[in-house]
Amino acid sequence: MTMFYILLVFILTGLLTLFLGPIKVLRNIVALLGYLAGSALFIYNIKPGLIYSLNIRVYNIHFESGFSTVFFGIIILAVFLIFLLASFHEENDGAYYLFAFLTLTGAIGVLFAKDLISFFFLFETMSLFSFLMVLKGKNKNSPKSAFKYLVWSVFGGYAFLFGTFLKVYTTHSVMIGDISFIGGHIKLLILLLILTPFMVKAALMPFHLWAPDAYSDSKDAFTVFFSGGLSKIGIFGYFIALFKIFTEIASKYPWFLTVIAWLGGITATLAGIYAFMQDDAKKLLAYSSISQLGYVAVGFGIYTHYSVVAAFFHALGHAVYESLLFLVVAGVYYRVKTTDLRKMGGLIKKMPLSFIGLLFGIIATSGIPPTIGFPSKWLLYEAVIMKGDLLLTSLVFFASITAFLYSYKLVHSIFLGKLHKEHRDVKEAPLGYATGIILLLIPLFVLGVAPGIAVKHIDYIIRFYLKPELGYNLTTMTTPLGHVNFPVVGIVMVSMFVLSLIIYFIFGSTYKADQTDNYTATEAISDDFELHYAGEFYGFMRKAFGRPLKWSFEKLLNAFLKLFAFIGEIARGFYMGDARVYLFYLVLFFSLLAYLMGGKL
Amino acid sequence: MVSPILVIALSLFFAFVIPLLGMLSKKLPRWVPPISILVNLLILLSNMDKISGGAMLITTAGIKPPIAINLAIDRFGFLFALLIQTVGFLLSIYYLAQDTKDERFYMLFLLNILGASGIVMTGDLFNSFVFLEILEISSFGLVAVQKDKKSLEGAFKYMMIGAIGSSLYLLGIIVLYLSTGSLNMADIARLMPNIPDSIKLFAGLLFLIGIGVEVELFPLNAWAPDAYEGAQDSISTQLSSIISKAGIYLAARIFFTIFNGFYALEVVLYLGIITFIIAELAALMQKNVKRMLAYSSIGQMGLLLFVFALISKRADIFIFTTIILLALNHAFGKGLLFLSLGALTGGTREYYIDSLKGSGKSNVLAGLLFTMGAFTILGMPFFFGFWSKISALISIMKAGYVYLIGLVLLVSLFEIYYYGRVIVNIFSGEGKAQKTGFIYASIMVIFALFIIAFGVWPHPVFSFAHKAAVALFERTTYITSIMGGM
Amino acid sequence: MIRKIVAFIFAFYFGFILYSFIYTHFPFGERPLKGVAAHYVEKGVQEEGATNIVTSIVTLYRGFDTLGEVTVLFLAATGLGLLLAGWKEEEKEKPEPTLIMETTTKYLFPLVLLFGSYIFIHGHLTPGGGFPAGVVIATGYFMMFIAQKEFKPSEYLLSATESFAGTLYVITGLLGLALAFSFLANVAPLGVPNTVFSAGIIPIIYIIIGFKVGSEMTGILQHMKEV
Amino acid sequence: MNAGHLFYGSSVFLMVMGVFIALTGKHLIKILLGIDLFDVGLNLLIISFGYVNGGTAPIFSRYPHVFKNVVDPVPQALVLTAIVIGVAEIAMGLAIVMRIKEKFGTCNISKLKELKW
Repeated sequence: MTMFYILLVFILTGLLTLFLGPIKVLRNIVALLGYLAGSALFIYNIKPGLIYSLNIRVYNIHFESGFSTVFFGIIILAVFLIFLLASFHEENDGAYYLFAFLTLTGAIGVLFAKDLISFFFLFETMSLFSFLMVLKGKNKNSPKSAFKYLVWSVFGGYAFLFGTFLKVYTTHSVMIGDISFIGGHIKLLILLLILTPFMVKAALMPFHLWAPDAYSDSKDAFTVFFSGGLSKIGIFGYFIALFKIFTEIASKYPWFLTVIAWLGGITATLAGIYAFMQDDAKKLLAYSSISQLGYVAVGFGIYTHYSVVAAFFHALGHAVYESLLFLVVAGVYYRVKTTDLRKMGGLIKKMPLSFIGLLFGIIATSGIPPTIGFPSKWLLYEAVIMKGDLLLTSLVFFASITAFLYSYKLVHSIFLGKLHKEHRDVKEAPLGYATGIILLLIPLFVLGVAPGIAVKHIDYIIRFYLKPELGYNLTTMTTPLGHVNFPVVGIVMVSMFVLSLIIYFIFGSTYKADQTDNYTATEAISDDFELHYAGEFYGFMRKAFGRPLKWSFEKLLNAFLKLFAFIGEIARGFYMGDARVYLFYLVLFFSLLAYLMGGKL
Repeated sequence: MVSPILVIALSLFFAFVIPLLGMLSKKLPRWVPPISILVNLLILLSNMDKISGGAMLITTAGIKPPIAINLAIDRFGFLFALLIQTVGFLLSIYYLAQDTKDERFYMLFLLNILGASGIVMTGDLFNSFVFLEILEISSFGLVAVQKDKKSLEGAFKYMMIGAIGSSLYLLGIIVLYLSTGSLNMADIARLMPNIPDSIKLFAGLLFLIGIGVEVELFPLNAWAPDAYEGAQDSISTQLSSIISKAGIYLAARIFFTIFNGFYALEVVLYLGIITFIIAELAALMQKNVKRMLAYSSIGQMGLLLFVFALISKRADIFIFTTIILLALNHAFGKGLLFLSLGALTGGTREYYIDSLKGSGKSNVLAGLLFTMGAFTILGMPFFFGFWSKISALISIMKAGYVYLIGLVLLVSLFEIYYYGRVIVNIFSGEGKAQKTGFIYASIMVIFALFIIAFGVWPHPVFSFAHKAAVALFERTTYITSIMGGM
Repeated sequence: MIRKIVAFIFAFYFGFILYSFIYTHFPFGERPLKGVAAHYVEKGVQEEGATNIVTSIVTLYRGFDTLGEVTVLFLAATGLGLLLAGWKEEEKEKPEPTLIMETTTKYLFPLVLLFGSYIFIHGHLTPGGGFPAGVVIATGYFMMFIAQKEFKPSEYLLSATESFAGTLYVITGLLGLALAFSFLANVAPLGVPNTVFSAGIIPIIYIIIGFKVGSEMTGILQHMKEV
Repeated sequence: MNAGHLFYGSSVFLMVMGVFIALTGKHLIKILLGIDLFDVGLNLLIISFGYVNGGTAPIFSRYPHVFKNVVDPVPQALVLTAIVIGVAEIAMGLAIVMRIKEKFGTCNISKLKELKW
């Protein structure tokens, strides 16, 4: 029953904020209180193993909570808190919170669902209201991006529904349960169909087309939740599909897993390349988010105990640092009103906290200890190497390189280099953003040093399905390849950093200049001249990769769309005659049927 | 005891009285439809618990059927009557707020509602033809009432197909009369096993065409986009929410109760899915939003008919529950869409997608309501459409066409595409500021409330629909309750 | 041309199917009276008191249909009025009626009206009834429209007659509901068959219908004429 | 050639002609007349269905002396209704056509091309 109440609390909070109308402060407070009430209910009452069902005449809604529910629920709720903190400073209205809370309802509800129809209901709720959220977005392109997002997510949802019905038809059960025993290859079709919406949500290529636009064109605060929170539903779905629905996938269709792993690898790499070619901070982050989610798919594709642990942990890490990065960019946008990397620079002194947040965010993204990005990457590399697929291994490693590249571009373009004139009076991001940054920095380090806290929980989720191979305690992990102690690695890393800093201070020659100084050698240039290196950042890379990437999946899709449009035109032609033609259809219809009946008359 | 025949008798009385009232005052006639329909609703509701199990028999001329005409209201017909009167009531309130209209318009409107209620209440085949004609002729008038090029052309096309279609319907009735010697639906249904198959086939064909025109079945539906586009918005609402529903009732009554699913349903099965696919494809690239809605309406009706015809593959009450849910969803959803589209255009009758740009921003309420209507047609959660869509898919699965679900969902994806396109368009860019009148807005809000209330808590609707479906499903109960224990 | 040929082929195919069907299944004149028809013929006179069985079917057994039918006509009249309302008058040269026409119609008109009344009053005894009577009356008016230039019946009166007759019809039906618990029940005394004052409410209904149809058809003609 | 061929044949012929005219006519009024012809043919057909060999009209003018052999009265009653309905339909159609003539300036059906897109 609690599960139902939690959802109810969120829905009611949304409705209440809608009716509070024009009073912003009240709205914010109610939203926060409602959120706190709901999350308190969740954290104190939701234990694995709860069951609840509700009968509405023809359908029964079945809820169940498991370890995965708690794991993903806490991630999503935490990210939602960050979103709330940021949205206090956003332009918001009643509908904004209504949509946000209904999205949250859907996202949390999906975790509870035990039967596929409820799952679909809540999944669609989530898609629908996040679509409305994007539609309300911040710029002219938002409606278009929202449209793309809607079509893609409904495509996924319908595939899921088709899969559901195939499953119900073949197994006579609507519950989320095993389909491995079904004869024939229909089970693979069911799996594929059920997996589709999650691949869409987790933006696995080639289902990622909506993601960059939708991420970058939604409101900044919402992007935090969108990328950090909602994509986790995709990961949750991988877990549901590959472990709960098709338990024997590894023995029956190993190649299917390989395909997923490869898709993940390709996603990680290609999205990384796309990322460093972007000139818009949010687009860059969107691609970075997609790229990171690719790693998760790799983890699931390899399908060993520690690879899946890595995938889950990476999802957790993704939630932390991706939210952090988007939050920082949202704060910067709040102050400088742009996300165009070419129009920023040198904000380090104006917004030091944001800088620190972004810095550690990108450090985590690149997987450097002692942050949360390191344990998962480490495990994942080991898993890839153990699998012995050299090509995939090199792909994944290459993807990490792109992560360095775009991370650096981000931090350089926003915070380093020359300060723009119009940004002289910029202040630090306001309280909500700052609180969010600090709140996110805590797990970023804590889980980086002591990943055991989370790994223990992840292990509970999957140990039922996979043979435990990973040894761990609070701060260490043991794999077939070796043993790692995270605090030690972290200390080594930090001391290396300190060492190099000392060397730099002793031996480096520095010249102190104002942030707006035009530091040219001999030529005299006026102060207005922009010398910040941001416009053609990685221009050589663009030259190298740009042309092959021109051919895109999007074009193929457009061709398909044109085909349907053509068929539609033909169908429409039927309705373009005059009255006599319509009468002719009638007579023709009569004659045809009479002819078909033939001798029976 | 208030006899439900008063629903028809009093509506007629009120319609006849309108000219007399019009002589007294120009303001009076517009109050007649709301009052009349409200009275009808009260009469219907007072009979609600009297209708159980089989059909409620109401004789005319004091003589038992099949000798005289009788009304036969079972739960299925009652539900449709209630639906028709409810939508009619809302629309009559809407007309109350409209500016100076010829008083004769109200008569036409009232008679249109009357015709639809007559169809769903009558127990006599020829009587249903008379009511069908009342419905059709008043519809031609209502479609043409705008008196501009588009509406006249739409009305003419509708008239032409409708006239021939209903003539063939009459011929079908006569064929059944000649072979059974009766015009009473229950009596004919009782005598049906005695009729040779070849006559059944031919009569089925004639009925298929006659009803097919009303329910917008594939090759007979070409008039529909034109009539929908030509008519003014409230009349389009009426066409999709009331008139096609009466057609659905008639289809169920004739093809199931009378023909007992013989032959014609199998044709409907194929034609239904073809209608669905072709109409949705045609809507895909449609630039005129109103015409797009018309295609979508046809498509929904096609899906409904397809699901209905599944009964010939598997006898299951659930299938009938589903068609009731689909019909309710279509009635309220499409009604809301047409009305809110009218509000978005601000009465300019400019329906092109480009001219609607930004209208949802200047008229937020109408934009949101349009979105809600689209969502319920698309079957989004928290809207009634979700339940009806899922039920439709379950019905298809129960009948064993599980792979067709994929097809239906694929075609539904087209729906998402074209509705999404419109929604995105009305919320982007800047539009001219327009206002919607209070009454207009509240009518739309009531439509939307129905959709959301049914969507959030579908339990009562399910049980109501289920009972209605049972009433339709048990045709022997229907027959014996009319004809006595024969 | 091709269009015509195709249309010809399909129209004839339609006719062929229809004809072969009815000819095999319902051979002309060989169908015995059965079902309700047999009942009407055998019991009709006792039950309703009208010697014209068709009349008792039209007004009583299937009186509800007739009410609908009257409604359809009413609908057509109002719909026509609605569609043609606000027509821009064009000055057209209308042919001048000759003196013979003018004089004859003046004297013929009352006779036609009388004939019409005769038909609807004797509807339950002889062929005819309210509908033909109404059309006959309308013919009288039509004559006048053509022959008399200045003839113009009051639209007010026409409309009032129409509405009043309609409401009376419904009230007659409701009377049956009130007195015999059935709409349109024959509550008046049946009388002796084959006399004018017999058959209960049938003559009343036919008189109402006569007035109604007459005024409606006249109204339609007048609308058409004014255009 | 018996009476059946004559009655059925002529009424079906009228219906066929009606459909043919409605399918090929260019003028709107012509098309309406085609529809009317169809209706008339149908009504005749229905009347002919009611015929009983050697039957007389179902009017018992010499009551209580009752003829046993009368034609079926029901189709006649139905046709009465159908005729009136046909009239109403045609009247409505004519009104629409008159307005079309006013707005489009033509009665040629192939010029009615407002509703396409």
